[in-house]
Amino acid sequence: AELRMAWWGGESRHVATQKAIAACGEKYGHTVKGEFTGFDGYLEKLTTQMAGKTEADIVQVNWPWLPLFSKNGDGFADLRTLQAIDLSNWSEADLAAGSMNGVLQGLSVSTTGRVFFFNATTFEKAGVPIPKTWEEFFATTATIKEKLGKDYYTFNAVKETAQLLTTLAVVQKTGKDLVDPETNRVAWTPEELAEGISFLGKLVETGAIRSQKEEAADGNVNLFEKPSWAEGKVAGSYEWDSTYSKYADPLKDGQVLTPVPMLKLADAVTDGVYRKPSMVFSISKNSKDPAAAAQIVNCLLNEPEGIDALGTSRGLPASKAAATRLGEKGEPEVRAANAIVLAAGGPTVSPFNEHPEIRAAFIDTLEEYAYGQLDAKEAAEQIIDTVNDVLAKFD
Amino acid sequence: MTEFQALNDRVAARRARVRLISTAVRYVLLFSVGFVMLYPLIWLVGASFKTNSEIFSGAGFMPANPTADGYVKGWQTSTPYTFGRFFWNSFLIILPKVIGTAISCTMAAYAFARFDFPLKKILFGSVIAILLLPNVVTRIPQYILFRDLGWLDTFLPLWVPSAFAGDAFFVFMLVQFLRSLPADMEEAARVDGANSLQTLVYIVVPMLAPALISVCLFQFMWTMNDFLGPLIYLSSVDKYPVSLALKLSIDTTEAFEWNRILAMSVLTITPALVVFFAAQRYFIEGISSGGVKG
Amino acid sequence: MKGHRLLGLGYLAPYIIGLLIFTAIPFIGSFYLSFTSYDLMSEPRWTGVANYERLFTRDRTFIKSLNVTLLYVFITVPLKLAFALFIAAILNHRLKFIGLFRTAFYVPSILGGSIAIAVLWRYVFASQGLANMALSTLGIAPVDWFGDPVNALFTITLLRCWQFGSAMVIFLAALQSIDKSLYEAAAIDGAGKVRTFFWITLPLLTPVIFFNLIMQMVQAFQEFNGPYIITQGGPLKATYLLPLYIYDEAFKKFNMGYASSIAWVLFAIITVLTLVAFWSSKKWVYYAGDKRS
Amino acid sequence: MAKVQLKNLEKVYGNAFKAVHGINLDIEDGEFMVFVGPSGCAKSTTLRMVAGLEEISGGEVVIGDQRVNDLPPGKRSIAMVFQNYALYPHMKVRGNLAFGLKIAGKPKAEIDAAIAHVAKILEIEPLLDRLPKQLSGGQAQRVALGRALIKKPGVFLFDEPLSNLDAKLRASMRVRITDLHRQLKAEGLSSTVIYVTHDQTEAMTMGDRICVMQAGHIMQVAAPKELYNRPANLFVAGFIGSPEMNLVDAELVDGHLSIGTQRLPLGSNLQARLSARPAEAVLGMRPQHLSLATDGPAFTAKLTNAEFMGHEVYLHADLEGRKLVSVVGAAEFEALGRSDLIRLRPDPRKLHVFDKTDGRNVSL
Amino acid sequence: MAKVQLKNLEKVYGNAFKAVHGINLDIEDGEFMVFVGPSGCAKSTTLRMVAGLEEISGGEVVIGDQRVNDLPPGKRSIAMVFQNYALYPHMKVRGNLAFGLKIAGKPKAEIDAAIAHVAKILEIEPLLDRLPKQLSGGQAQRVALGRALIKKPGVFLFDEPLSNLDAKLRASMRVRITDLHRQLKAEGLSSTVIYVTHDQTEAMTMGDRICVMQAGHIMQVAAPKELYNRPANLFVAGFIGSPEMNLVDAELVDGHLSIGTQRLPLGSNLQARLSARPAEAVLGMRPQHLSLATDGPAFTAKLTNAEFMGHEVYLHADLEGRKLVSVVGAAEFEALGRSDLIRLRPDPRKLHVFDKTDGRNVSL
Ligand SMILES: Nc1ncnc2c1ncn2[C@@H]1O[C@H](COP(=O)(O)OP(=O)(O)OP(=O)(O)O)[C@@H](O)[C@H]1O
Ligand SMILES: Nc1ncnc2c1ncn2[C@@H]1O[C@H](COP(=O)(O)OP(=O)(O)OP(=O)(O)O)[C@@H](O)[C@H]1O
Ligand SMILES: [Mg+2]
Ligand SMILES: [Mg+2]
Repeated sequence: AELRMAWWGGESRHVATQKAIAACGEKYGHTVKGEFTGFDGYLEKLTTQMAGKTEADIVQVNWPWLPLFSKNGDGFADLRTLQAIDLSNWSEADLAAGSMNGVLQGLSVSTTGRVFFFNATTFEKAGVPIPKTWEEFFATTATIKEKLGKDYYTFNAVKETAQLLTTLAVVQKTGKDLVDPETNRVAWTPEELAEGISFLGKLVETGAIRSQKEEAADGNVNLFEKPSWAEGKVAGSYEWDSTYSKYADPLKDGQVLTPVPMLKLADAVTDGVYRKPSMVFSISKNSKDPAAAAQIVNCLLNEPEGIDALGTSRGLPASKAAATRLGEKGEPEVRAANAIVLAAGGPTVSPFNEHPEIRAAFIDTLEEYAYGQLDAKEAAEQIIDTVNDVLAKFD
Repeated sequence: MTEFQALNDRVAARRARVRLISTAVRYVLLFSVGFVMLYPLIWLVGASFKTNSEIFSGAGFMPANPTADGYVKGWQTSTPYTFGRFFWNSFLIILPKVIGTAISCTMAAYAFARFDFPLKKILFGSVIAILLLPNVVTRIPQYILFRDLGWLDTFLPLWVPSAFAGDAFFVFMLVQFLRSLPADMEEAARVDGANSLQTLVYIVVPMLAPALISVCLFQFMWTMNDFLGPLIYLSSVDKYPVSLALKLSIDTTEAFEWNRILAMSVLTITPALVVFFAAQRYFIEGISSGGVKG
Repeated sequence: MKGHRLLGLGYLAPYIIGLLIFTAIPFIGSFYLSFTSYDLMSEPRWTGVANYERLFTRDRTFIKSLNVTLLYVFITVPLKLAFALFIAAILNHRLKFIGLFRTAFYVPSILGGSIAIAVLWRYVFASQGLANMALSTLGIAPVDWFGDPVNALFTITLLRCWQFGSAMVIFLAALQSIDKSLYEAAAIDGAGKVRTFFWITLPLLTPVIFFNLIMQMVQAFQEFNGPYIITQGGPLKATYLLPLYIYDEAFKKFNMGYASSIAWVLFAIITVLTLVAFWSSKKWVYYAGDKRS
Repeated sequence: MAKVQLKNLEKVYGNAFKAVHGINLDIEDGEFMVFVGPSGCAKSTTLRMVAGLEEISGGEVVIGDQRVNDLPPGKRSIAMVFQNYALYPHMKVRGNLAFGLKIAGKPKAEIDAAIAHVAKILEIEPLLDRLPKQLSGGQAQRVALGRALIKKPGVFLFDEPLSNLDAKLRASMRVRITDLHRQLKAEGLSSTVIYVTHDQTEAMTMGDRICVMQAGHIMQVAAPKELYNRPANLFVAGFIGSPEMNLVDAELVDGHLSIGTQRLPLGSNLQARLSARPAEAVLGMRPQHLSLATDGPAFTAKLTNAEFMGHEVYLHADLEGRKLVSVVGAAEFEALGRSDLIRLRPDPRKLHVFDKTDGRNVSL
Repeated sequence: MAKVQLKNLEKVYGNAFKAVHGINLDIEDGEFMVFVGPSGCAKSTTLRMVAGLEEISGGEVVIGDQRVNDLPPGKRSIAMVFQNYALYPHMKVRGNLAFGLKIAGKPKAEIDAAIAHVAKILEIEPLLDRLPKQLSGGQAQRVALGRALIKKPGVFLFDEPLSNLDAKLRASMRVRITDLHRQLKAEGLSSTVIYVTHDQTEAMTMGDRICVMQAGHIMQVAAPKELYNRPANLFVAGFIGSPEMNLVDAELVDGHLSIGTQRLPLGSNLQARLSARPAEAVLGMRPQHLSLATDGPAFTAKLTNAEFMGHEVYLHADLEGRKLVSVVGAAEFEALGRSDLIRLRPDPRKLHVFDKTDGRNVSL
């Protein structure tokens, strides 16, 4: 059959994926045409295509978009009905994460999560060890600022990183994800959230991170583009495990970036890891030949031809078959970071954490908090109200 | 007499000095504004020869270790095609679009400026209305329209509307320009036996040339830069124009190589700049006279 | 001469066909959508004026965004026009390299959309960027260009003013077409440079000022790229212009119906302001008036 | 045969303004007809209806034997020369000349021959490869003339072709055009001309006949001499002749002429010549017919201004509030000496009397 | 006192083009001085140096007793009327008149009074609330005049103020301006006028004195009559007078005048009048002094064209390839009957002889 597959990505992913679809296409006698672009505009294009029912047969979907495209589990083909896919390669958790309303809508390609990266060189220079708990962290921060200078920061948190840090703090305290799957409402009390927000505030007060305003003043430049990061003056961040190289590469003069397990609060009940499928493959419900598409998807994720060609271009694969086959391939630090993510504990993360409106509610409110327009309590209430409103639409 | 001469000389000298100062002030101002205007372009070209880490080390434009890496790698692209292919696609989109725009907008402008017909006011009103409407919202209905026409993944949606004088701005501009031209030559042509079409082709179009050139230039540059249109309507990579190809390697969640992007940006704007510099005289004449007659 | 009327329609045929098919249908379509709830995935659901009601009664973001937009337009347009006029006035002297300058000043308008420009722009206005470096050499304290909500909008405005080329070119052409003898008459009447500018030049430029005003206003109301690329609407939504809001609603939040209603409100505002401008122009625009043969 | 006939020709503009009020005029083949009249009297409108550039609202235009109301301009066998030349700015002179023939699909050789011929007649050979903007006014005018000539039309239409030229050039182009017309006629070519101008000198010197128009009406059609000597009405009398005819309220009683309080016996019996006896009369005297009287009866007037014209002097005088102009020889004026008062005597044989109510000349 | 003196006045344009070559001219207080000359002869440049609109490259301009080289135009006590009126198009007539006074900071009452006064003189009261575009040419010209008058300047400068008007209006404005000048003078106001025109009729009729210029040099400065009757050189002779003086190569031998192969005895001894004996002579005969001869000796020429001017006829004739123009009375021409050949006799007392090499009039 003639199939189309759409994805976003960078250079290496494009090359790998084209190879993979060629190989899998040949294997099953299908021709698969790749439609790919950068991340910018991909959502808009997919949205338009979904509205026009003209999306590709196989679509790479960002996991948080699932509720947008398939609120009731009917946006894409039901993958469980497609024989060709060997679902045994995924854990129940992965399958659950790819389901909407109980219908399997997307197959997790890889699992990703946030980990802490610290610039070991900077810590060494200040003669302090890399912290393991938040308490140590604050102490270390004080030492570094004292020894190396006020313009040294130990951490970085802007935009969604700020949201996820707040989330981390709350989850560690409460052991609950933002959304209660039972009620489909915010699981946290305003007080709990307020405490998380205050934690963020404390990071600023102690000089661990730069204030939101200072970040904005620099034009909200990406961390890896900042000269201060490259020079080690920002010594740590909380990032996706798969992005290790992006942050490690710009570092100058042989500085070393190390992935570190979750820092924990003294009274933490869990690691609070934010772990999720990084992206999923879905099959269009408008596909003329879903069976053929399923064959290709299975080939890409579970069969040697696909696995070999794709390699780690989408992170370390979630499929067991692929994980086994790839073995120790891939950068060791990325593997280490991924291992940390997989090992850490925490509640199941709901895709609503990254729902655009919910994310906007967090970022906007945290910004107001950072600019001193709200106190932590008010901010917490505002976030919870807004989030609940959004969630209500999905009842 | 000599006293005379001396006086004259003194006065002339003072006047020359004042003039010199005033001129100097003007030039300093103009040069500094000009520098600010052009700096981005200079920076862009300079940065495209920098290494990735150097790009972010400051706003200077001189590369410390010049490298053409960005160009070499960028040209290869991550696809089976080189950048040349994408230029060719851009060309395939731009050529019919520019030609279609020029022809259809000229016809529309000719009708509005030189003929009387029923509903003229309303139709001209529609030109203005299109000008005012934010285009974000018509995108989805338009997409569905083209889907129903079966034009997705072809170049048609990109240039057919333009070929039907869909770019209200150009129609408006040409109408303004044409209104400022006397109709005598056209009457002379009619007396010479030319019908209205011949008059349009042989007389009006040549006189409209400056405005038409700027229309073509604008259309050229806008189309070259247009990203959303091709993104939405084209799915096959082998049909991508350069604007889209430029974004191929930009995945904001993964690392990306800036110098390659900047290098390709330079290549992307080069045609527009070349065309602009080549035709700037007509271009400026065109837009200015199109605008003067409010 | 009869049939002339139909001939005109004949030449307009492509436009009319295009208008009916490619413009009118989506136009009406979006108007319809503005009365529906439409998430793109399921069929639009008719909700009457609910969208509009929500806009004007409950949507704080809309009000904020509307305010920002109006502020932006009312700052950008005069500033850009004034700057364009200022440069045009300087160029309007027998100087060498006029063509060169004119061309150089136009270049930003061409570069416009390039992402590289956005990147550079961030560097220029970063807290330790070029702009602040330049200010500090002049002994002026550094400015928080992006971090401060008020400044951020202004910085976006600067970006737009930087693209003053086409307005300037139009001004320049108009300036050059002013009859020199009017200046001479004023000189003989004893008017100095300043008074000549304000009493003679400026009134004579009102038609192009008006033209530029309308054009720039329409453009400013539809500004998207600047805030989208550089500030993403922040900080504190200080640069969250309506088109950005519409875009977010439509393609990030999938509220196409709601987005349509905002767009139509924006359309209405632009139209009303344009009409007001036209109406008021009778009072302040001096029309040369065609000397009919 | 290129007679032109206007029959009850009317023009109503879109704004319901009636510019031409049913004109009737026959122009003979080969005739040089001049339309003259003040600005806005619809000369151009009429001409443009003949050309086919303006829709005809009523009546008809006949060229040769054909009713042309519905023919496009290109089919009417006419050529037109415009006031501002209307040369195609993007074509060389050669291209301008060739355009009409090219449109008509003439072979290249024929076109070239025609261009060579016309260029020779008009002495524009050296200009053939220039663009219009590289031409002086007079040259451009000749090229415009060439563009008309080359088509060998039945009728030439001119709309104030000389009014953009300066006085000297105008005088020489005037002669050139009439010469050309004579030459065409001599060659037996169709050469009817309709020539629009607001300059009475051009009208007088160029036209075989002159059609004087006012506000969309024809006031008089006649040969120049006739117009000058026997103007049919006040309007024509005032319009034709330079300086303008003196027109004053006057009384004619018992062989005497009274202006204001002054009374003058007329040698001839002017009254006898009158075809009617108007309740109020306006007296017309051409400045040339109002001479300085050294002796005998005369009007006494105050000299207000004397314009020295070389051979002649224009005397501006004030006769009890009425302004009069008299043209006298320079020598004669010289002889007068410095004086504030002058004595003026009209030539009774050259006086015109008009009925003030309808303007009709009752002394023809 | 508003004498104007130009002393060694020079103008070199930026492109090193020398437009004015050291002019010396004294203009008396109250004098009406006309600058006349062909296009490009630097009339405007000179005037504009007086006005202060053009930088003075050398020499000086004195107005009254003050050297004004370095004064801005507004301070020179001058007013100027421009060819295209240069009315401020965005101001009503009233505003146009008031502008200069407002700039000078005059109180409103005074300005209003001045406007009323000037408007009355120029009969523009009903126009005060119109915009310039609502004015006809003549009205606009009067407003421009008013704008100059209202300032009560020492010197009025006019740069071809009438050349945009049609013939009739020009004639009447001509008179109006000279009347106005006389009136100002009578009121004892400063009223020196420098008036630039390229129209010799205007120059002749308006000027107290005329300064004929060519290519940045003064050719002759004299009263109109002097200029007409005794042109100092070929240039002035050809420029002044309408129609132009006939200038032909001729030989004067033994009291006989030869043109081409024809030879004519002169009654008077023209030769005796000559101040020099040029190697090559150019003969000048005004058309008015070349009359139709019914009998006696005369030149025979071919009549090529006759322009009927009402009272007179301009005869264009060809004398062995030389074009001659003669002005004759209409009646005289009538009497001639249809004929191709005419006999022309110059008036020997009015003949001018020029030295072809330097153009000097040797017959003065
Ligand atoms: N397109 C038009 N619409 C309405 N009225 C018009 C139009 N064209 C001309 N007129 C009017 O018709 C009348 C005659 O105009 P026309 O141009 O024929 O005059 P004209 O005799 O040629 O004058 P001029 O000597 O100024 O050229 C004028 O009153 C004019 O205002
Ligand atoms: N700004 C200038 N730069 C260079 N040359 C000039 C300039 N202005 C005028 N000239 C030249 O100086 C000479 C005199 O010009 P000017 O305008 O004084 O002539 P004019 O006698 O007024 O002619 P016209 O009758 O056409 O108005 C001309 O040869 C003209 O080309
Ligand atoms: Mg006309
Ligand atoms: Mg001049």
